[in-house]
Order: sequence, then structure tokens, then C-alpha cells
Amino acid sequence: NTQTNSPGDEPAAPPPTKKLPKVTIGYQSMINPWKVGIQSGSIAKATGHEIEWRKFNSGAEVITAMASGDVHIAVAGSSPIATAMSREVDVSLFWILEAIRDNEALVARNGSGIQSMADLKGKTIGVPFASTTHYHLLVALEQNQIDTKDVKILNLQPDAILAAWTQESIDAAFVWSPILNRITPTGTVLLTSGAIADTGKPTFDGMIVANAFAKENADFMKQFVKEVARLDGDYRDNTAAWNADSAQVKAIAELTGADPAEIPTIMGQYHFPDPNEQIGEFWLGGGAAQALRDTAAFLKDQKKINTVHEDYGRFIMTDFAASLVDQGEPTP
Amino acid sequence: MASHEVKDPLNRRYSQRTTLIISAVTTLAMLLIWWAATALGWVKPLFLPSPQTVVQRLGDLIDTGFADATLWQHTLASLFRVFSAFLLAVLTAVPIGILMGIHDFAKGLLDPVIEFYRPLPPLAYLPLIIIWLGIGEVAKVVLIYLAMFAPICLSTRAGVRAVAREKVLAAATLGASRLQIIRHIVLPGALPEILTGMRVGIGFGWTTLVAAEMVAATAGLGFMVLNAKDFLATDVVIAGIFVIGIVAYGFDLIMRGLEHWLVPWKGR
Amino acid sequence: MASHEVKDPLNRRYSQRTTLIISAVTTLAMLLIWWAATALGWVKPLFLPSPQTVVQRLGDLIDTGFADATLWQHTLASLFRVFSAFLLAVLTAVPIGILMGIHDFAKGLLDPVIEFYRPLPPLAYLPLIIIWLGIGEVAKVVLIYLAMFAPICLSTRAGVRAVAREKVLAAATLGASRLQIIRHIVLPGALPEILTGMRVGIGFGWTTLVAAEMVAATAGLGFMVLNAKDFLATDVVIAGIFVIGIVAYGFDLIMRGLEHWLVPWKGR
Amino acid sequence: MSRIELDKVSVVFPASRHTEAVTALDKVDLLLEAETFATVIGRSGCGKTTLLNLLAGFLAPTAGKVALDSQPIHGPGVERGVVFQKNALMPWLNVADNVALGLTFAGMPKQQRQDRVGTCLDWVGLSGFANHRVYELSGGMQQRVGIARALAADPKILLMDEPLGALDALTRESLQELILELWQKAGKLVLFITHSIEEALFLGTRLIVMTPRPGKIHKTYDLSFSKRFLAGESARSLKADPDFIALREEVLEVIHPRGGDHGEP
Amino acid sequence: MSRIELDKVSVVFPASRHTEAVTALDKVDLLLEAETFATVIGRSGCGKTTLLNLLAGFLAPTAGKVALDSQPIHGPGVERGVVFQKNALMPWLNVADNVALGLTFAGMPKQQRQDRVGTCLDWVGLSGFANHRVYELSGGMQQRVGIARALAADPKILLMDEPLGALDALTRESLQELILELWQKAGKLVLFITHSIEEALFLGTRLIVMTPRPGKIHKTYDLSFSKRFLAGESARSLKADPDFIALREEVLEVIHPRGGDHGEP
Ligand SMILES: Nc1ncnc2c1ncn2[C@@H]1O[C@H](COP(=O)(O)OP(=O)(O)OP(=O)(O)O)[C@@H](O)[C@H]1O
Ligand SMILES: Nc1ncnc2c1ncn2[C@@H]1O[C@H](COP(=O)(O)OP(=O)(O)OP(=O)(O)O)[C@@H](O)[C@H]1O
Ligand SMILES: [Mg+2]
Ligand SMILES: [Mg+2]
Repeated sequence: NTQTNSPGDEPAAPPPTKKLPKVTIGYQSMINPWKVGIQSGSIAKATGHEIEWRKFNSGAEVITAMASGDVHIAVAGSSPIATAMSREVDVSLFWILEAIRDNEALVARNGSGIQSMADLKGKTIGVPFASTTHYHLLVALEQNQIDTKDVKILNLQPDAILAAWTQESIDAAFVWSPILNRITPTGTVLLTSGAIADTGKPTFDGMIVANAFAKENADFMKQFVKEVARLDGDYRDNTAAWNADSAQVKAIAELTGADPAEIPTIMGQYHFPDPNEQIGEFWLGGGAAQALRDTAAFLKDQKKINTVHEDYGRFIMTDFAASLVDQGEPTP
Repeated sequence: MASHEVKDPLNRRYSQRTTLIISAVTTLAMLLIWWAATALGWVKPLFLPSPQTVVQRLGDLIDTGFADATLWQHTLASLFRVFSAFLLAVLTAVPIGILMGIHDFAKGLLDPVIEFYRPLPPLAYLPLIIIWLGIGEVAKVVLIYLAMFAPICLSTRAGVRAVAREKVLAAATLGASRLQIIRHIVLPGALPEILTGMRVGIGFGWTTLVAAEMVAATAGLGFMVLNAKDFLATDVVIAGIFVIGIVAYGFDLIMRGLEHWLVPWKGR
Repeated sequence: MASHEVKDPLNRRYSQRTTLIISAVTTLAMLLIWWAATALGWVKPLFLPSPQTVVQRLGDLIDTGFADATLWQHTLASLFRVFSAFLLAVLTAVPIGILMGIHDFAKGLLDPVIEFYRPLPPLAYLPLIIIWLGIGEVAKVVLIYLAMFAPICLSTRAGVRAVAREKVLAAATLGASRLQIIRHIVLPGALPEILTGMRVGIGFGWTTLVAAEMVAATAGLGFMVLNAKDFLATDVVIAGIFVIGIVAYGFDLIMRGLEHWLVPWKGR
Repeated sequence: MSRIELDKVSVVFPASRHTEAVTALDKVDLLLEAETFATVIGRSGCGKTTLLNLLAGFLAPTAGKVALDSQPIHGPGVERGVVFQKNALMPWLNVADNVALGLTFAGMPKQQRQDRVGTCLDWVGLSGFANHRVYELSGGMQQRVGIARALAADPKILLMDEPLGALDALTRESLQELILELWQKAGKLVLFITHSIEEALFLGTRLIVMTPRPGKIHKTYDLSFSKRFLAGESARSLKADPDFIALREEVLEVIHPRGGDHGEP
Repeated sequence: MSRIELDKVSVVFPASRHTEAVTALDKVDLLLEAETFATVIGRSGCGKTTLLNLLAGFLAPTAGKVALDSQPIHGPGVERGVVFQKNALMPWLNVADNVALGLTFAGMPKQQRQDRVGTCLDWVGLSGFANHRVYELSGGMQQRVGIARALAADPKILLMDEPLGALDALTRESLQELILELWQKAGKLVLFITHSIEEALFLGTRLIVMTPRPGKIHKTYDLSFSKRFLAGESARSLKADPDFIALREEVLEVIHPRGGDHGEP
């Protein structure tokens, strides 16, 4: 009988069919509903397993750790996921955590003299390398016929972007919330990821799982997805209740270090697909594979990776998301 | 050199106590400047929080902690890593160093390996270590271990080479076997340099700690500082640096004391 | 110790040439194992790419580069940083070290500062440096500079203290002024240890390079390795490590040559 | 027993990158019987240490035979004790443990070991210093510890390479007398290298004078000053003896001829 | 000129954490006139070096007055040259530059400097070694460089602290003779510390015998052996002279009494 290590939990709900070693799940500090499940222990409780949560600072770290085999399930942006798959890391995408829309944007600093994309030439732009915003920045530059050699792109993690922005050592930045929200008051949004996504180059944050683990622990995976979907659903249905004073937002704030007051706004910028959307054409049903392939092709152009696979569909597992739909859950 | 104190036309020597007092005064003066700089608003708190804030933060860190662990837990996690690595390093580097000092064959065999990896930045091979060994304690300890291994091993080798040939020959004429020579002559003879190597090694270990705790740690002083940096919590960063500095300095003192105690003949 | 070669009951010494040959053979053997491990599929290319891939990658890096700069540009950027820091460090640490060696007052003044920051991991204070100095070259050079300063300064101090009192007294009886003693006796007398400090310092500099290039670099060997790691380009990581290793080793050789040339009396 | 025989022994150090080949010993014949006190003198580089290294087993001859009691010498052995000029005491052991070293290696039981060490320390006049750290002793006392250590292992032969070279004149004289007394007591075969002609004359029953390039034994003398000293004559009067002074002149003339250079390259 | 006067000079080293206070010199009176060759002897710790340090200006007396030509001594000065036992040559300079050191400090022009260095190297018999590295020389040659360096600055007084203590017997004798010849040539006031009674007797015109705890001058002797040597007598016969041997006995008795311990703590 496996005990969970989450605070205040009861004996595991559905008894596991097979004794499972501790499951290691990696997360990042993006702001989304399932963080509540981490913090409150509801995910551990729902799956009935001891879960070791590991926080990573970037998608690149996540995929390195996945490659080593120490992490079973993790969250990463579409760009690092495409890299991992192209590099034959044995993982599959099984859940779209959020479609990236307005919560990632390219912002020009007031006083930098940048009014439009064309003004970026000769300017310094900060972006966390190997992230979804890095990918989108390069796409945006290409779409605006700006050579990467004509701009200075600096590898800055979000916290360094804020510091550099304050010191006026960068002219623009392509970054996500909460840092995005901190810099927009003193800048102009040139482009959001949503706008780029609409040109057919969407980015998203997804959950990936080690294939061997997924095969051997299908039950766990189903319970896990179910709980994540439940939390997403709760947010969608009761958005107003997830206000700054709510227990949920406090839990998220505690885990990510974000200011509770900002959290409702930031979450509002995301779109969290429901199970039907998950398996639909636009995401796991086909769109995600296409987006990953596009991303990979782009990275190969940039000489960051060597190979682009013909079909990224083989790296996508729809079963777990589909299991929710089959049971008619959870869309009311 | 004799310790005879003669009037030196160059050096102006003070007593050890005077030097200590000067040091204490300097330290106080620096704290004062820091306090003034923040109290008078010369620098923004984001850049440099006031000493009071840092001290208060330290109190908080001890009571309630940061990033899900108290200061004590962070320190313990780091101590555990540095120590396991140190133990492993001593247990492997000393015998290998002795072998390299004795056998030119072992030297030829291992020199290229050690000389090549020694100057490499741990951060450069950290990605490889993570891919190979994962994100658990093993990878962290190995990274610190590697940083410690080279100095301990090379000092041991140098120490063995520095053992006066007369000592070894004397033991041989007194009927010592090869093993007895190693056990009774080479090991104690090289001890001063082995201890120096251990001291340098433990210093390297602390320097590598933050790198080791950069990826997927859940506690540790380095993790705490990095985590604080992500949230621009400069006060925690500074408090963390102080704690690391004090612990590292404490170790250095312990190692020096150990030297003093174990090899009182050093330099005589 | 005399160089008289007598039958030693312990050491089995080979000629220097034999040792070199053993080293060469070891190196070859390691390459062979590496090749075999990858060719026979014992390890996945993601974990350890084959030697051929790495060599090919090196070729690519030289021709077309990685992360918008050729290998040559990356190397140059890193060399520039390490060198500027080195120059700065030598120009400041040597005079300060001499002062600390001569004046107990200077020693008392600076000792607490140096002793406190010396054991700190550069990665720990990197966030502060960035907050204070921004993300430009200055911050990078300062980080490397700080890593170099302590060893050069402390070696210089030790070197000054080790200058035989007889030499200083002799100069005084020959009518030397304080400045002449420093210029003609103390500086050359401490030179062997200053050079050792410089060698250690440059080693520390290379070790700190990757940390310095972690934030906001657009070129540099450390940047290249970090960037490659982000895309799981293990071949570039390994190629980068090789280049860093070779450059660092090259520097060590140059510094040793310099020692040999400038202080031929060392150890006599 | 204990008889050393050198039969046409040569030692040639091969040329290296920086040095030419050196013939340190050239077809040297020598025969030393038990109870001899042989002193060896000769200018720097004439092969004295090389000779001692051969006997100690630290060095193998390039040609010729080195034998102890008709058995060829291969490597060091407990029957040949060596007293070095310096650096040969172990600073991590106290005086008693240093002296006991050979006994420890041989696995002698503790009680027996302590007795033997006590006796040996008595001989060299250091009974009260058993628990002292060796680096706290003066140079002369350190040399006495070295001698006691060699004696403790009870070797048949005692080889000493300038054992008193680093001591000041006064300490040196007192140790010379001590060594003679110990030699008389134990009756060992001693080979004693020195740079001081006076010392060589005063101590030896057999004086071996060597010359360099190539290293050769120039001449040997049979002496009786040490026996006269042990018989009761004072060291001071012996050294003022006309025979002593005449021999001193003669040997000096050989190793440091008038008008030649002064022993320096 | 050049007259050294010590008037009730005491030197007390205060107690430290590990040591008690030491009275290194206790109310010492001494008067040395120009052209004197003063040799100082006494067992270890009797204050010889302390005496020299006072004269060199390396040390100030705790009580009493130290004067050169009636002027109190404050610190080192070029009129008082010092020859150390070792470690005092600069390995980064060649032989000529070492000898020229004092002249360089004084800012003497190059040509003049070279001439003077040539002369001094000539005196000590090292003309051919001007461009050698000092660490390539033998110990004896290094001491000659040290002497040449001190002479080059043309001091009125030459202070030497066991300058020959680290040399082997043969080299030592040749340097003793050299020093005497130089003394005769230059006519300086020399203070020469040694551990060897023979050396002290042979070299000095004035022998100062010191005793320790507290450091005192026990007795001084006026000697003439060095003058006889310079007048043509051989060193060997002088050292065999009954006067020489008798004095040797007498001094030995003072600093190393029969039946006492052997000069060791
Ligand atoms: N700086 C010092 N501090 C304390 N004691 C000292 C100092 N210098 C010398 N002494 C003590 O003063 C006494 C005289 O010392 P000094 O060096 O003059 O003796 P010395 O006659 O030159 O001996 P040696 O023959 O060993 O050179 C000794 O007991 C010594 O320990
Ligand atoms: N290992 C060696 N390799 C080369 N030459 C050597 C070696 N050992 C000794 N020699 C040379 O052999 C000669 C004799 O050396 P040895 O040490 O026996 O002289 P020594 O008489 O003991 O001199 P000293 O009085 O200086 O101790 C010297 O010319 C020396 O340089
Ligand atoms: Mg020898
Ligand atoms: Mg002295």
C-alpha cells in the first residue's frame, strides 16, 4: 500500500494495480491551474502515488533531465519539446498545458526609439535562448525580413531581462509573464505570440512523458491527466472565484513566487484546452505535430539541430486525453 | 629562516594582535559604509539591500526558510553534498596519487586524463554529467567530487615525490618491505602536502557547489541563492552568500587546525 | 635533492620518454574505447556521440560555426575576456600583494576582504554583479577578474614574505632606498611565486569563463557550450570542452615556459 | 665475519641530455675485514658516495663484483646499516619510535623493542629524550638518533656518508669520540666518509684516499690514532702528534696539491 | 679612522607567548680600531649574531650606546658592509651585476661601474665568471661573490657572520687565505664570526671569546698568527705551532669545558 507524501492526504483513492516507484514530475514556474494540484497534493492523492516534484528553470533543463531518464513526466515549451523529439529523446507529448497567446510578447522599451518591427535593426533584444519566445522571435524577424545578423540577440533568463531592462542595456525583449507584465508599463508591445500563432506558427506548453513509463503505468497516466483536466475545468468554470484572495491563487503564488495580485490577469492571457480540444484537429489530433515539425524545421535552419523527422505524430500520445472524453468527462 | 626579529629596513611589522585589530576595524568600516549607502539612499534596495534587511532576512531564513526549506536544511543539504564528495575524493585520490608518485607507469597512465580534465570548467561538463547521471544526488556529488579529485591527487603525488630519498633508503636498510615503506614512510611523509591538497580541494568543492545545485535541486545553499535570484530577492542572495562564505571559511580554519595538529613538523 | 640515480627500493622510475610513450598510448586507448563504445552501440549518440561526429562537428564549427559565430570567433571572444581580466588582475593584484607583504597595515586592511570573498562561488555572486554592472562585457570581465585576483594577490604576498631577509638586509647595507629594495630585491625575489599565482589565476579564469558567459553573451566558448546544451547538441558540447581544455592547457604550458625562462633559478 | 670485497668494480653513469657520461669508479679493488674502521677521503666528485651506495645496495656496479662474505650484494639489507648526513629521520615519530623503526619493520614485540631502544639511546647519551620530537633536537642530537637507529637493527656493517658534515666543530668533536667508543663496544666493520682530513685520520684504522676523474682509490693507510685514543690518550694531544701532522700534510698534498686550484670547478 | 665603540650595551629580547625573555647581550663594552681583524667565537646562542646585527644597524640596543667614529649607529649604512652566510646573492642577476649592486643603488655610471666590478672580481679570483649565473657556482665561489660585492661598495668596516660555515674544509682553507690577503690589501676593520676555533685563531688579530646566558664577552686575546701568515709563514706550520695549539686548548676549555655537556641543549 503506497502512501503519498502530500500534506494532509488520506489513503490513496484508487489502489494502484502495481507497486510503482516514486514518480518524478518536473514543472516550471509558468502560472496555470494544475499548480494548485501540486501545491495542495490533490494530484498525488488522485493518482495514489508518491510524487517527487522537481522545479526546472527552463525547457532546456527539462529535456536534458528527461534524456537522463531521471524524470518521468515534465512540462516544457513546444520549442524544447521539438528539440527533444528531433534528438530522439524517448518521450511523447500527451497533454497541451496551454496555448501560448498574449502571455508571451515582444516588447520595445520606451525611449529605445522602436516603433515597429522594422526599427529593431541594430537594436539589442533579450530573450531566453532555446525557449518558445526565442523561436517566435526568430520567426518574427524572418517574417519581417530582418536578418538575425542585423540585430543583437542576447541570451537572458527572465530575471536578467528585468535587470537589463531596468538598466536600459536592452532595447526590447521577448518574454513571458510575470516578467512580461513588469516590463510592459515602460514599453510598447510590438507583437504577441498569439499574433504569430495566427500566421500558422503556434507555440504551446505541453506535458511530455517518458515512453517506457507511459506504457507501464497507463492507469497512473489516466488518473494524472484526469486531475489536471479537472483543475483546468474548475478554473474555466469558476474564473471569477480564482481571485487574488482565493486559496487556489495563493497556492500558485507560493509555488511560483509570483505576486498573487498579478496571477488572475496572467492566467487570463492563456487558453487551457479542454479534453475535446486536446484530442481535436488543432492540438494532439494533428496541429501539435505540425507545429512541432515546423519548429524543428526552423531550428534546423538555425543549425541548432541536425535532423527533422517526417512525422511528429509518432511522438504524440492521445490515449490519455482521449480516455477522458470516452468517459464523457469532464465537460459538463 | 630564523625567527630573530631584527630591524628590517623594509618591512614594518606589527604584532599579530595589531593586525587583527586593523582587520576588525576594516570589517566594521565596510559594514558602516554599506549601511550609510543604503540608509542615505545612494543605491536602490534592488541593487543593494540594507544590512538590516539582510540580517532580518537571515532571521527569516532561519525561522521560516525560503523555497520550502529553512536555512538549516539548505545548509545541511549542501554540507552533505560537499562532504560525501570530499570523502569519496580523499578515498580515491590519495591512493591514486601515491601510486602516481611511486610508479612512473601509473603516472604515464593517469597524467593525460587528469591534466586534461583539470582545467575544464565544471559548468562546461555539467550538461554531460546530467545527461549521464541524471538529476539526483549522484550527479551533484560527482560534479563536486571531480572538482576535488584533481587537486588532492596531484598534491599527493607531489608530496610522495618530495619525500626525501634518504628516508626511503633508510627504511630499506632497516628491512622495510615495499608495503611497509609506503605505510610507514611515504604516507606520513606526504601527509603535509596531502592535507594541503585536501584544503585546496574542499575550497574547490565549495566553489563548485552552486553549479552542482543549479539543476533540479530542492534544497541547498546554492539552490537557495539561485532561486532567490530568479525572484530578484537580492537580500536572500546576499544572506546566502554570507552563509556560504562563513561555512567555507570555517572549513578552511578546520583544515588549517588539522594541519597544525597532524603535521606539527611542517616547515621545520 | 641530488639527481643521482640510485637503485631505489620503492620507486620504479622510467625515463621521461617512456612516461611520455605510456601517456600517448593511454590517450590512444581512451579514444579507441570511446570509438568502440559508440560504434558498437553501447551508448546512444545523444549520451555520447562518436569521435568521428565530434571531429566532424569541430570541422563544421570552424567552417560555419554555431550560434551565429564560428569557432574562431567564439574562441577569440573568450580569449579577449580572459586576457583583459588577466591584465587587470596582474596590474592590480601584484602591487597590492607587494604592499600586503611589506606592510602589516595593508595586510590587516585587505586580508578580511580577500579572505572573505575568495572561497565564494562566482556563480553565487554572479547575480549581484549583473545587477550592479549590467550585462555587458564589463560584468563578464569583472567576474573573471575577481576569480583571478585572489590567487595572484595572495601568491604575491607569500612571495614577498618568502624573500630571504638576508637579501633585503644585504641591499640595505649596500645603500638601497626603500623603493630600490622593492624594485631590485622584493619584486624579482617574489617573481617565482608571482608567476605561480598568475598560472593558478589563469586556470581559475578559465574555470570561471563559462559562468561569465552564461548571461547575455553572443559569442564565447562557454556561451557556445551552454547554447549547444540547450539543444542537446552533445557533439558541440564535447567539441567545445575539447577546445576549452586545449586552450587552457596551452596557457598552462605557456605560463610554465615563461617560468622556466624568467625564473631559471627557481627551486635551486 | 663480515668481509667486504670489491673486485675490479666500475660504475659509469651514462650520458644524459645535459651531461656527459661519468666514470664514478674505475676498476676499484678493495678488501675490508671485520672490525675495521675505514675512513674515506677525497675531493668532491671522486666517487665516495658511489662507493657507499654500492655497499649499501642502492646501486649496482657497471662492471666487477661487490661481495659481502663472498655473497654478491643485491639491494639493501639489514646487515648493512646506513647513517645519512641528513633528512633521514622521520619527523612524525618521536625519538624512541625513530630508533625502533627497524625493529618495528621486523615485527619485534613491544616489550622487547622498548628494551632494545632504551639500550641504544643509552649508548648515544639520549636516554632522557625518548619522547621528544626529533625536529626539536639540535643537529648533533639528531645525528645521534640516526646512529642509535642504525645500531638498534644490529647490522654487521655500518656505512656513514659524512654523518658529521653539517655539525659545528664542537659538536662534531664530541660525536667523533662517541662513534669511536661505540665502534669499540660493538666491534663492527665501519665505512666512514668525510671531507675533513683530521677526522679521517683520527677515526680510521684504515684510511682510503680517493682521486677523481675517473674515481679511483689512490692509496690506503693503516692508522692507529683511534686505537691510541681508545687506549686513553687525549684527542687533543693525538692531533698535535707530529705523526698526525705529517700524515695530514701528506694526504692534503694528494687531494689538494699546492698550486693547483682550490677544489672548485 | 673607523672606530667601533660599544658602551655598556645590552640587548634583551622580550618574552613572547612561546618564549621567555632572553638577554642576548649583557652590558658589553668593546672598542675596535681601524685595521683590526676581530674574530668572534662562542657557543651557539651566546650573542655573536646579535653583536653583528647591532653594528650593521639591523638592531637597536635595549640599553647602552653603539657608535662608529663617535657617531651613534641608526640603521644600515654603506660604510658597513656585511657578508652573510648564505641566501644573500640575487639569483636573478649574474655575477657581475651582483657585485655591482651597491654601485647601481648609488647611481654610478655604467663604465665606471664595470671597471670597479672587474677589479673586485679580480681580487676574489673570479674574473672569468662575470657573466655566470650565481646559482651555477659552487658554494665557495658564491661566498667569493658575496665578498666581492661587499668590497665593491668600499665600506670602512666589513662584518661577516660565519661566512665560511657552510663550506667544506678544503674550500674553507683557501677562502681563509683569500680573506686575509684582501684584508691586508684594503686595511679595513673586520669583524668575523665563526664556530671554528682554528679559524678564529688563524685569522684574527683580536679574538673575542663570548659566553652565553647572559651573552657576555668572556675574554679577548691579541693574536699574531695572521700577520705571520701574511709575512710568509705557511698556514700549515702555523697551525702546528705550539702557541697555536696551546691557545686552541685554552679557548676550547672556555667555550666547551671538559666534563660539561657537549655544546648541545
Ligand atoms: N628576535 C629574537 N627574539 C628572541 N630571541 C632572540 C632573537 N634573536 C636572538 N635571540 C636569542 O638571543 C640569543 C643570542 O642569539 P644570537 O643569534 O646572537 O646567537 P649566536 O651567538 O649568533 O648563535 P649561533 O652561533 O647559533 O648563530 C639566543 O638565545 C637567541 O635565541
Ligand atoms: N646518478 C648520477 N648520474 C650521473 N652522474 C652521477 C650520478 N651520481 C653521481 N654521479 C657523478 O659521479 C661522480 C662521483 O659522485 P659521488 O657522489 O660518488 O662523489 P662524492 O665523492 O660523494 O662527492 P661529494 O664529496 O661531493 O659527496 C661525480 O662526478 C658525480 O657527478
Ligand atoms: Mg658524496
Ligand atoms: Mg649567529
